[in-house]
Amino acid sequence: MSARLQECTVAANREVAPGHALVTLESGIGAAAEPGQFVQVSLDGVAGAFLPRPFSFHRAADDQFQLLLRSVGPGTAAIVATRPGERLTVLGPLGRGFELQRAIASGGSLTLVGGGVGVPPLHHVADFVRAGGAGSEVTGAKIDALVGAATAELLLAVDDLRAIDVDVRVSTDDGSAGHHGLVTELLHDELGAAGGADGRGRRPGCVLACGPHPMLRAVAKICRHSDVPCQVAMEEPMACGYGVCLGCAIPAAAAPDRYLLLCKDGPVFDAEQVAW
Amino acid sequence: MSARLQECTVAANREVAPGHALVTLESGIGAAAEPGQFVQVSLDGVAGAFLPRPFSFHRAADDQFQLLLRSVGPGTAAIVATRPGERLTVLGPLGRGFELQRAIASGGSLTLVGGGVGVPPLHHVADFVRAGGAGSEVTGAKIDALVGAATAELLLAVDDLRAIDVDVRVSTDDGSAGHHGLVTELLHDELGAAGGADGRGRRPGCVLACGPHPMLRAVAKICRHSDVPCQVAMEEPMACGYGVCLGCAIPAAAAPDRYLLLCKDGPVFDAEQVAW
Amino acid sequence: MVSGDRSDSLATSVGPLRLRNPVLTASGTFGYGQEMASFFDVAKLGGIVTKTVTMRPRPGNPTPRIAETPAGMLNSIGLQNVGLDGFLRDKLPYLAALDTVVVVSIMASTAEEFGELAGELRVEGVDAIELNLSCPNVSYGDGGQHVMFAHAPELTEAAVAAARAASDRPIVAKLGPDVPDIAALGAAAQRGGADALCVMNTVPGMVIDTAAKRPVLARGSGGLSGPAVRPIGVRLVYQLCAALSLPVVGVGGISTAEDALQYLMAGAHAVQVGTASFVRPTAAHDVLHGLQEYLQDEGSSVEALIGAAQRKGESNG
Amino acid sequence: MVSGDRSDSLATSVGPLRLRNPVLTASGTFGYGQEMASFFDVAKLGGIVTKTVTMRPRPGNPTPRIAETPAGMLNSIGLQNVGLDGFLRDKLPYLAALDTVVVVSIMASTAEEFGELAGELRVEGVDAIELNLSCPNVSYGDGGQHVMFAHAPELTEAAVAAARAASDRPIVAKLGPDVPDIAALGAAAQRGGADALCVMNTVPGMVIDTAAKRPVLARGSGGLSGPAVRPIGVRLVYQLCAALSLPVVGVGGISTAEDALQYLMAGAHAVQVGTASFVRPTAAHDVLHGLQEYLQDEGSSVEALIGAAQRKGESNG
Ligand SMILES: Cc1cc2nc3c(=O)[nH]c(=O)nc-3n(C[C@H](O)[C@H](O)[C@H](O)COP(=O)(O)OP(=O)(O)OC[C@H]3O[C@@H](n4cnc5c(N)ncnc54)[C@H](O)[C@@H]3O)c2cc1C
Ligand SMILES: Cc1cc2nc3c(=O)[nH]c(=O)nc-3n(C[C@H](O)[C@H](O)[C@H](O)COP(=O)(O)OP(=O)(O)OC[C@H]3O[C@@H](n4cnc5c(N)ncnc54)[C@H](O)[C@@H]3O)c2cc1C
Ligand SMILES: Cc1cc2nc3c(=O)[nH]c(=O)nc-3n(C[C@H](O)[C@H](O)[C@H](O)COP(=O)(O)O)c2cc1C
Ligand SMILES: Cc1cc2nc3c(=O)[nH]c(=O)nc-3n(C[C@H](O)[C@H](O)[C@H](O)COP(=O)(O)O)c2cc1C
Ligand code: FES
Ligand code: FES
Repeated sequence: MSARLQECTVAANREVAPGHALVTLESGIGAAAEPGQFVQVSLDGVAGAFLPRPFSFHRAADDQFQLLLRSVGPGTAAIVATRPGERLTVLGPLGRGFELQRAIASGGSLTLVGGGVGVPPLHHVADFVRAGGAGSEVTGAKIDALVGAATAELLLAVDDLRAIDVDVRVSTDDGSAGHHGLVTELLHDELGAAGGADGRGRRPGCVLACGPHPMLRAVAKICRHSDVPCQVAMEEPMACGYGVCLGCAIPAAAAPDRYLLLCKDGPVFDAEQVAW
Repeated sequence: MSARLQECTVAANREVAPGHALVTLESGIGAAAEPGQFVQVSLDGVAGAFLPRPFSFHRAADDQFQLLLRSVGPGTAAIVATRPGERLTVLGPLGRGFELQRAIASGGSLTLVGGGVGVPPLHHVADFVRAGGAGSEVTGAKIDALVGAATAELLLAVDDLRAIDVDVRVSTDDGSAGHHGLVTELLHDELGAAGGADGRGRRPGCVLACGPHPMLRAVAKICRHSDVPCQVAMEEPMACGYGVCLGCAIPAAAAPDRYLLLCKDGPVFDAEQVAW
Repeated sequence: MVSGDRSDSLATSVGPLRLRNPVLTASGTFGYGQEMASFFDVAKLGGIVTKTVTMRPRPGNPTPRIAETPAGMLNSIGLQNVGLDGFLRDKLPYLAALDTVVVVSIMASTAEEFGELAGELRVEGVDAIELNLSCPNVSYGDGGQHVMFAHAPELTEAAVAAARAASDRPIVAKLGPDVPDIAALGAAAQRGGADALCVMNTVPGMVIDTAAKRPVLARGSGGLSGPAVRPIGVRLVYQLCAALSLPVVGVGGISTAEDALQYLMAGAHAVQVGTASFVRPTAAHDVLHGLQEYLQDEGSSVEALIGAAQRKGESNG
Repeated sequence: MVSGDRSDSLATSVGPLRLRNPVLTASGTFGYGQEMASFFDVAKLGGIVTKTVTMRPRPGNPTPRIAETPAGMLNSIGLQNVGLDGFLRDKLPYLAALDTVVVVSIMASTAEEFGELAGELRVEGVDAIELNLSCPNVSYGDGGQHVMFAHAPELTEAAVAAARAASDRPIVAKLGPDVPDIAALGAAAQRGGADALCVMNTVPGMVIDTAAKRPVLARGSGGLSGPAVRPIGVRLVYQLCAALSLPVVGVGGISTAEDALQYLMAGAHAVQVGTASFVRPTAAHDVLHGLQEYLQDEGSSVEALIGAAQRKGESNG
């Protein structure tokens, strides 16, 4: 399960939304990957992308894995521009993923909450569970997903999720699809506005979330309020990605001056571990 | 005639020898270009190619120009890898080219001496003369070319030169084509081993040379010995390319601590101007 | 004026020097202005700083003088310049006729000579004097002593004081990066009577040609510039502005408006664009244009941005 | 041993410390060795320098601690480490069992404390001590005085002398770049009894987040490392080796064998690979492998290359 450094060939690369690419890489790196884990992609030859760039697995099989990424700067732009046959140097799998056994053991369904390019690790969760990766007894577990984006065309992976029997509700900032507002409002609604009580007769066993920091903070708060276990996949500037530079510190809930390492202790944390 | 900064579209790019590309750029920059002048190609987005890279014109027309270049490092590799439709930022035309009027006015034929990727500016000379760029009365002037390379497959533009009625003799370091040895040996032979006397009844009006520094030094020496005028297109690390950084200094023959600027006073110099 | 209604939002001042916008060019990277006129209207800039002028013409250092480095370059030009007389005769008239601020950079090997040069430059068309106290590419001192003015507070103070005494023009002291405590040098310049500081000159560096087993530059070492060193310059400006009241001009690795904003927010009252002009001759123009757009979008002004990133009340310990 | 017949051509020594090859890892970029073992056989390296150890555990600085820069990065980790006891208990046993040289980096806020730490490290498995006199990311002095040891010759000398007195291990003094005269610091370390110098630590720098109008790093400034600063490190090594007889370990921006050769030819007896490991965890291994190939092709040896680019007899004026 330890990380490998590998030159991977781009098998496919297609635009799935404006500025978003789904990149398929030929590699065995994904074989042992758990949802929530990530890879570091080296972009040595690209000016302005000196450090490797981290991306969650979107889907992982024995001989291929997929990244779903948004072009936001020189590094992501270079990856989005790759063509089949080109090669990328990738290190992975890295970090600690979602504790799916625990999430599922706690009973009930899983609720995935994803904002923007926070969707990939959650898609990996659903894909992994359906494929029996979390144990065949839970392969058919109920999975809900709340997916938010700025506009309808930026909602990611919704069809893919529905195709594997995930119950998806969406929200958009501009109201162009689904709920007009924040994805956390959908969650609030789902867990019951009053907190303990359950708005719609459903109570997820666990909430798994990934997205911008303010979104995760809100998700953590809603879950705590509703007493639902919550795991979050976070982001933080990283250098090495494997625990030696100590750059990716996240303040721990336990003590204000104790730090968790995003790349080693995370990127997935129990929401209660983090000092929000 | 002053230089322009322009984003140019790559119209074509093909490999003409192993590691060598002939790149056609759509641009009006070449319209006023004189043989021996050059362009600076910006490679901003390429790590390891911070400064722009200088290249001679290989061929220049009103709406297109061509570069012939060899991949030797990150900058040239990036240009060689461009595909039609991509864009490159180019500054040009820059510098002072060959003084063709003077070369031709001195009577007799032109002898071009090119080593390796020194061929492009000489090809431009021949192309320019044949097209009447140096004045229609000399369009049919006799032009000889001595072209040297490491191996036969690296001899550049020989067919193109022959196609425009240039008399080409070649040399290779490994003897795989033409004279087995240095191109300067061909020149020595051509100008007559004894110096003043003329080995084959021919005496060029002027020698125009481009290639590695040691080759140019040897050419200058042979020409001086034979009392044949000689113009050389030189290289030197450059930053700006247009005369303000003062980085591209070349010691002048006139005084040991006086410098010529490669990018402004050159890249073509009368061989007598340079302190070899 | 750059154009448009909001152009006064670009206005700034560096001590007594009023600039219509904060974008100047860095000494040694823009010639004497004229060379650049074919690329854009150089008079639109906040100001032009000349290549450093010395009392007598200098031929400069042996060649090679340039080496590329990751995201930067080394130079060891060695202050090749036309000398004071050549400058006054051949270069100044063009500059003086431009409707923008002209800053003449000077360098000397003694404090007295700084004074002499500054005195000679009390002429029409010279709006300010920048003292190059920090060029890494020349030797210092008449007696061959190898100490850089900007390495020693007392030398800095003396050079500034000599120029101050000889000139009524605003005096800008240009410092270098390789000191433990930049504020001590800034304070020395202030004591000498400087109106402003300029930070930073190039960082001494070397590249070795491993095939030839010798330094690439004929002179051995040179000065590192370009984006690679930008974080060093921003830090120095931040430190100076936190410690002193003297206005600072920021320079080092600026090639976009975003880079210029970093310097302004660190506390600089104006910026200079250097090496970027080699990569793109319109760099200074593009930085100015980008700043203008930014200010329009933000509805802000240069003066409001200066020092915006200085964290008040928090110790940097 | 790296493999092959010519592996002795890689051998070098740093004062009394004999290394089977000149490639070490830089403090703070290779953890305590164990973290890297899954990427390659770390015992093949010339040596491993640990993350700096302090007397008591340190939590490190607030976050963000990392910012990318052109061809480099800033860090303000703030010496987060497990402390002396944690190191001896949890980290040293793994290192001690490796068949390679283990250099323990230490840092203290007073000279006496350097002595104490060095004394405590007279234990099995510790082959040498590197004194981190130049970390830009912490405050110095018990009384909150903000002077870095490597900024003042007398502090450097005192820290080295204290460690020297307390330990029989080779003492390497690690210096920083932001001084006008590196040789003065090197000479001070030599007077204190250092066996070798290590140059350089990171260069103080800052990046400003212009959207948030504050420095990216929570602490404000941090240390610049990576290829961007390599020319600065090569120059410092060259200067030190020209001025002093003490062996120097070169560090700063090394990510290929070619980069390591620059340092060796400048005069370094060994090199350390730092930030490059973040880009490619096998970087140190790759540098070593590349050096080995180079030496085979050239039929040369590390010892023959050391200082090859020092130009004898030519003044650097
Ligand atoms: C564990 C992890 C998993 C990730 N998974 C994905 C994914 O599956 N798909 C995807 O599109 N992106 C993902 N990201 C974010 C992705 O790494 C960044 O978008 C990328 O590094 C930006 O690189 P760039 O060179 O294109 O842009 P840059 O120029 O580096 O940055 C552009 C903008 O993005 C911000 N940014 C850069 N890096 C980060 C970061 N690590 N965290 C937060 N903001 C950042 C910058 O501040 C800047 O505003 C992930 C990040 C982490 C830490
Ligand atoms: C006026 C002029 C005209 C030129 N015309 C052509 C041309 O028509 N076709 C062509 O293929 N090349 C030409 N060159 C050379 C070309 O500019 C270099 O090959 C190119 O800059 C190398 O860039 P790089 O990033 O690929 O390699 P780098 O990594 O920059 O360099 C690779 C190798 O080439 C050497 N090198 C780099 N730049 C120069 C230079 N300016 N002079 C000499 N050696 C250098 C380096 O020392 C190194 O060994 C010309 C150079 C000049 C100055
Ligand atoms: C080729 C070159 C020549 C320079 N000449 C001078 C000079 O004559 N006087 C001076 O004060 N600074 C000189 N500098 C330093 C610049 O003015 C500037 O301080 C430095 O390059 C950092 O800014 P930059 O990174 O934007 O280039 C020179 C820099 C370069 C690159
Ligand atoms: C994230 C990080 C942490 C570092 N921690 C230490 C440290 O604990 N002690 C130390 O002496 N140097 C430390 N350094 C400095 C490096 O050892 C090295 O001197 C510097 O980074 C320059 O080398 P490089 O460019 O190869 O990284 C650290 C550098 C980085 C990037
Ligand atoms: S990114 Fe280096 S420790 Fe996490
Ligand atoms: S390259 Fe700048 S002056 Fe010639």
